[in-house]
Amino acid sequence: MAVMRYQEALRLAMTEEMERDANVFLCGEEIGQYQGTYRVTEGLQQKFGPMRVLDTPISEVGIAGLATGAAMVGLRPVAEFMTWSFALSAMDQIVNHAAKITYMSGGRIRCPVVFRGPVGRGGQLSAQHSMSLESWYAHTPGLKVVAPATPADVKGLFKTAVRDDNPVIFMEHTALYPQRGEVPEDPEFTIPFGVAAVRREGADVTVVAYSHMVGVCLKAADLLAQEGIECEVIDLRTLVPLDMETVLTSVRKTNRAVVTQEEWKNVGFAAEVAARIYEQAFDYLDAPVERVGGADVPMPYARNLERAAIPHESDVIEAVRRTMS
Amino acid sequence: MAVMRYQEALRLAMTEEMERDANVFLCGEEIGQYQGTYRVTEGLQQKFGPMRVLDTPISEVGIAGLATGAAMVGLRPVAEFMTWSFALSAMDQIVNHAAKITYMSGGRIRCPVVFRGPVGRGGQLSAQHSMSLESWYAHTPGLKVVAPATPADVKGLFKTAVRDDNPVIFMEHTALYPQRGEVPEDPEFTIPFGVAAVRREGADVTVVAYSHMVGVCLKAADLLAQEGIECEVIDLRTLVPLDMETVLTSVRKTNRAVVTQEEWKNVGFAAEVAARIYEQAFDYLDAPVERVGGADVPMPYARNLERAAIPHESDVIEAVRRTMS
Amino acid sequence: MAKATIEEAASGDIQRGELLALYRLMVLIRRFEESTYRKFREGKMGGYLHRYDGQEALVAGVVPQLRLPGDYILSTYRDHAHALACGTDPKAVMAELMGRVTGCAGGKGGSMHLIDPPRGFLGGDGIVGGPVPIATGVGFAIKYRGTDNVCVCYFGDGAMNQGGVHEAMNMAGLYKLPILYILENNQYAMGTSVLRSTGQMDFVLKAEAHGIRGEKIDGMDVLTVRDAVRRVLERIRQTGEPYFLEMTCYRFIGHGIGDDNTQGYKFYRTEEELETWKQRDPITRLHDYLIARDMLSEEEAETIEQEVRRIVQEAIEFAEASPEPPLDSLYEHVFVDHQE
Amino acid sequence: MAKATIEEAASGDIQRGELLALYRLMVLIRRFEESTYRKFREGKMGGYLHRYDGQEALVAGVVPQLRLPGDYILSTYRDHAHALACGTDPKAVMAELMGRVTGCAGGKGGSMHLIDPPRGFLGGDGIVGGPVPIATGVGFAIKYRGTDNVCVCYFGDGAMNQGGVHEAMNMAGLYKLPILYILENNQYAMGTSVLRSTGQMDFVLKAEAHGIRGEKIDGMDVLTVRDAVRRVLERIRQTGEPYFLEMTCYRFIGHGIGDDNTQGYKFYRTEEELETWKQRDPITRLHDYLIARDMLSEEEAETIEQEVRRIVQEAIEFAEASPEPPLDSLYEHVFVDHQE
Ligand SMILES: Cc1ncc(C[n+]2csc(CCOP(=O)(O)OP(=O)(O)O)c2C)c(N)n1
Ligand SMILES: Cc1ncc(C[n+]2csc(CCOP(=O)(O)OP(=O)(O)O)c2C)c(N)n1
Ligand SMILES: [Mg+2]
Ligand SMILES: [Mg+2]
Repeated sequence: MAVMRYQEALRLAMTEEMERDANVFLCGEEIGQYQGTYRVTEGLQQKFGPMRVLDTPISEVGIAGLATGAAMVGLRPVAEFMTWSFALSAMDQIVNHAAKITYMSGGRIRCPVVFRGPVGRGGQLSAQHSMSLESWYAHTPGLKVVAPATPADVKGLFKTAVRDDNPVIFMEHTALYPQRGEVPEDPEFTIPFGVAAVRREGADVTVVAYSHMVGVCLKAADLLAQEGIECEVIDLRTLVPLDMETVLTSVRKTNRAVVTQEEWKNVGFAAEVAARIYEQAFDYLDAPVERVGGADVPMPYARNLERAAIPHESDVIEAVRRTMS
Repeated sequence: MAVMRYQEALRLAMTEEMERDANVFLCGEEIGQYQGTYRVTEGLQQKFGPMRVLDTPISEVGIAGLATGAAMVGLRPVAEFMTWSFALSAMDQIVNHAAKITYMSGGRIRCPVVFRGPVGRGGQLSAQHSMSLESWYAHTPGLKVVAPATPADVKGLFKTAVRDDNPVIFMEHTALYPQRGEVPEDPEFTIPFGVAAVRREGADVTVVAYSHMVGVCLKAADLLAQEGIECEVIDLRTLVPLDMETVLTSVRKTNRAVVTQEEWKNVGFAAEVAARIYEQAFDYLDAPVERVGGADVPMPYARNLERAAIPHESDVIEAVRRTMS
Repeated sequence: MAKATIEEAASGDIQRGELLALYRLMVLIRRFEESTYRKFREGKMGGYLHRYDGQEALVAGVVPQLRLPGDYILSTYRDHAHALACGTDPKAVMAELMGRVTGCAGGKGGSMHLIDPPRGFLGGDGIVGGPVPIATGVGFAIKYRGTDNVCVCYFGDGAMNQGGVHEAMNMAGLYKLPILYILENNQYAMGTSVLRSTGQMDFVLKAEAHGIRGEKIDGMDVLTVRDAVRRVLERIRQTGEPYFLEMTCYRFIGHGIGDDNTQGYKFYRTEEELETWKQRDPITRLHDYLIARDMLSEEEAETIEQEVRRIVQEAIEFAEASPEPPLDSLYEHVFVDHQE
Repeated sequence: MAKATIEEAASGDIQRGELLALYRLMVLIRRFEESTYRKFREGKMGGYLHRYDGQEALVAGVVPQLRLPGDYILSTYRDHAHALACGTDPKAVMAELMGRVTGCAGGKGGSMHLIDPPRGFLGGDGIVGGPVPIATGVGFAIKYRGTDNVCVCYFGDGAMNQGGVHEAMNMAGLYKLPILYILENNQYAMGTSVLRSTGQMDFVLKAEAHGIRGEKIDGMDVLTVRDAVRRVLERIRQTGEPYFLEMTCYRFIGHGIGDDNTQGYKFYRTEEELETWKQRDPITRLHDYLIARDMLSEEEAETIEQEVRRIVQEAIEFAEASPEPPLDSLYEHVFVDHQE
């Protein structure tokens, strides 16, 4: 184990996978000579050269197409979107091509591509730079969707993503990049998809989260513990495949659930998790499942409005209290 | 009242609105000289000329941008996507521009644009041509989302869409185009957004639908009535704004609900409706809300597989029965 | 020579053999396409149906020049001809069009998504412009691996107006990727004449704007196509740089099943225009060329005709006798199970 | 003349007055930008901060030539200068950058989304290439209404690689829309030199490929820009056709706040290169030109400097004294309430 930042753990995972498999290459805007907008790929072009760390023009369709096409003929591309908000123009390549080619070809083509990048929410980036849209990707059959919350997870899940023979949507978070944690140094350390982690045990309420919301929920749980409410905080880690078993086991114990997400609440991923909890544990529920999500507004720039648009500890705390009342 | 096809009612609505307001114009691929891929715009270029019925190159980004930009300076564009599946490349213009400009400008710009087109599901169009993705649009703040199920509704709702000062996603359905129904001839006939219609009254189970699923659910309800189960079928008409009141009133009466959608089930719109029913009528529910949706697979071509991937009367019937058991 | 099959001819005289093979391939494509229309009308197929009648030279002049497997081909939804030219069994193509489990995509893809990876055919694509960004990745993979292979990417005149095509071509020009772009300029995108779809009609200039050399050639003449492509492929293999060929051609039938020859085209093209182009039918042209040079007799032509009709008929019988995919395969292939 | 304000000069000698106004505008932009950096570092602003230092001639030579309102302007996230040139109150610009309710977008837009519709400024845009498709619609609306107005659309060299830009330019070329495209070729897109982003460096050719005429001019010289733009605007108003101007320029500072002058640029450009371009500073150049022709004295220059600094200082004070938007406005403006 070594203590490192989320960002460094991700870079380490990239380095290890590129060393392990010569078919793995990275592409994206400013990832090479500039060393990455968020320094995730720092030093990698120097180490692996310009073909394996490919700087691209600002052409999201082209980037997604390049990665998808290369994957279709056996390379293992890792394409970066500078932030996930910029993937919107590439949606046709991601959804109509990468996600579908295996199915459309009756399994004759595999498409082992990783699309990765940060979610840039927070920091007053305003309306066009603050989306994650994981619910869109999770809605689309053929895409796996991963949203790691810790340095160890970002390493282990990234390695699994690279080794997976299917297209993977890999969402990081700028607010997590600087966070530190213990990370296994074993280059064979991977974390399987579809296995949620119980980050905190508790008997009173199940709190479900992923990505940045895991930390928010853990802080909320600490505060609630002071007033005697014990939350069980579950980190989904991967949205597709989704580990409902861990969630349901917890809900059958606590009889209450709060599902959280940072992105817009309406038709968001939390609605799916909530619906499944009801469908699969209806008789165990003592209260309606609460959803915590971002305000359904384009992200405003002003600091106070932005703060109000993003869910915080206090929102989780209130939701937990509602399930208890 | 006159009896006409859904397609004709839509064309009539277009004609009336273009006659009423010189700022209204249509743009899209093959809508003019070719008279529309599905003949929706038949005769309109002949009538209104090439500037008001603008044929475009196959440039979905350009079309969405043209419509959005023209709306920003006061015209009232109606942009057609030949099918909604092709809107994927235009996602950045729709979501990052049309949907957000009013908010980003602090209300200083309005963007009265209608994006319309058919959902092409059914008919073995296979994976890339069979999406509707209404859950994506409904997830996005700043877009209104409309999915009419009848000839009268397509007329009344389209006129409201054109007159609305906000961007509207208007989803038709190829399978509905030939369907006939009574349509008010009054050129001032409009249907307000956010008002669901109870298409069939019933005391046992509330069945929620929109677009093509309304007809499917009505047929299912007829069959169920033969065995003594009375469904109340609610046509949402608009997904944003969403008329939960009508749904809740019904659920409080029936204590059971089935929510349907044709598109992929996972993280689909039905999850949101189901979550809201639980949140707002938890104590009235005698059974978990059932969801009926499309199979979570890219649409297969083979006739038998396609049939299996789309929800039918039998799926609704089974879901209703599950809520009763 | 009267009863010589193409194979025999090929072994005796390579030049003549190759010519006869081209001829036979074009006839196969034409008869195959004609049969699909009948089968569609019989209700045996669904979806759209985009035929290649009139454009045969664009694949017959190209695909036999490739090294398959090794080189790669990407095409549009108008892809039956490409599959046949790559050597995909006509039975598997027909079965795919009928949505049968024996189809080249197991019945899941259909007409727009024919595919045959072992033969280098990476598939059709239902999205206009869609294959061009994909080709960038295929070209990149070739360069990454350092071979002298080529990726051939077909797309239509209408597709030239898709932004992704420009992003992709710019990247190919920048990175110098071994891609041969073939613009199937059949004058129309559905009902839209090129006259009404582009701000500027010289498509080669659009490639040059991204640093890609190109030229415009007569796509109604298979020998012109063949010669140009041989020269250009050689160049790409040597330099590793992309090249753009605009091939002028014409589709003899409507865009798809919703616009079949019976009526739809009347909105956008005239009977006279169609007839003028039919004078340049690539099959007739090669036929007359071969006859004039005594390389083909009418008898031999008839033999080829019969042979091809038999192949098409067998394909139909095979497809019709094949079962639909099992219902429990619905969820199969959403993901590949294997993981490294 | 020593104490003449620009306004006085303008009334006395139109030529000189205009020149002084250009000079003053460029100085205002430079001082304004410098102040935003300080305020950002003080924590008064958030997000990114894309400054225009060095590129002033691209707006000063253009915007005063427009008929506002009537004509329209669209720009990128590097948009402070465009707002100021349109005549948006510097107070409202600064307040927007600080996220205050008095900002030109009520504090909801921020640095990348300055806007001033009554003055024809349709806003900045955070998406690279984003404004170009929008401009097609604005140009179309002008044509639809039949006026001789023009839509000016700014975008960067990096944006030239966005597909939507090509779709939009092709449509403008096809429909002949009155759009003036201004390519702000400042040599870099973030850390990517144009040498590493395009398959072919002649950007004018990329416009011509879509049927749009264009030329490349020196964007470091405001008088060159002004003359070209006057001529081109005249042409657009008369013909209704689009035009493309590539303006060569250079940004003197980093791309944004994450790459400020202190360090980031070292990954992609040298001190020497920067210094060479600074020799061509458009402000110094006009200053020296005016001094050499006795149209400006050092005293007058200092007066302008003071005047501008006062304006910037007042803008800062105004913004800092303004409240944030009320919390209950969070859900306001998601939709416009009004309905026809
Ligand atoms: C992105 C997208 N937009 C629209 C369509 C509908 N469509 C299918 S084919 C076609 C015309 C394409 O014309 P062209 O590229 O010239 O190819 P051709 O059909 O002539 O071979 C259109 C508009 C589509 N499939 N994809
Ligand atoms: C679609 C999209 N991709 C990436 C970005 C991130 N980004 C912001 S500015 C920029 C560079 C743009 O360069 P250029 O167009 O030359 O304009 P300049 O910044 O030089 O004025 C990039 C990559 C973005 N905002 N939008
Ligand atoms: Mg064509
Ligand atoms: Mg630049």
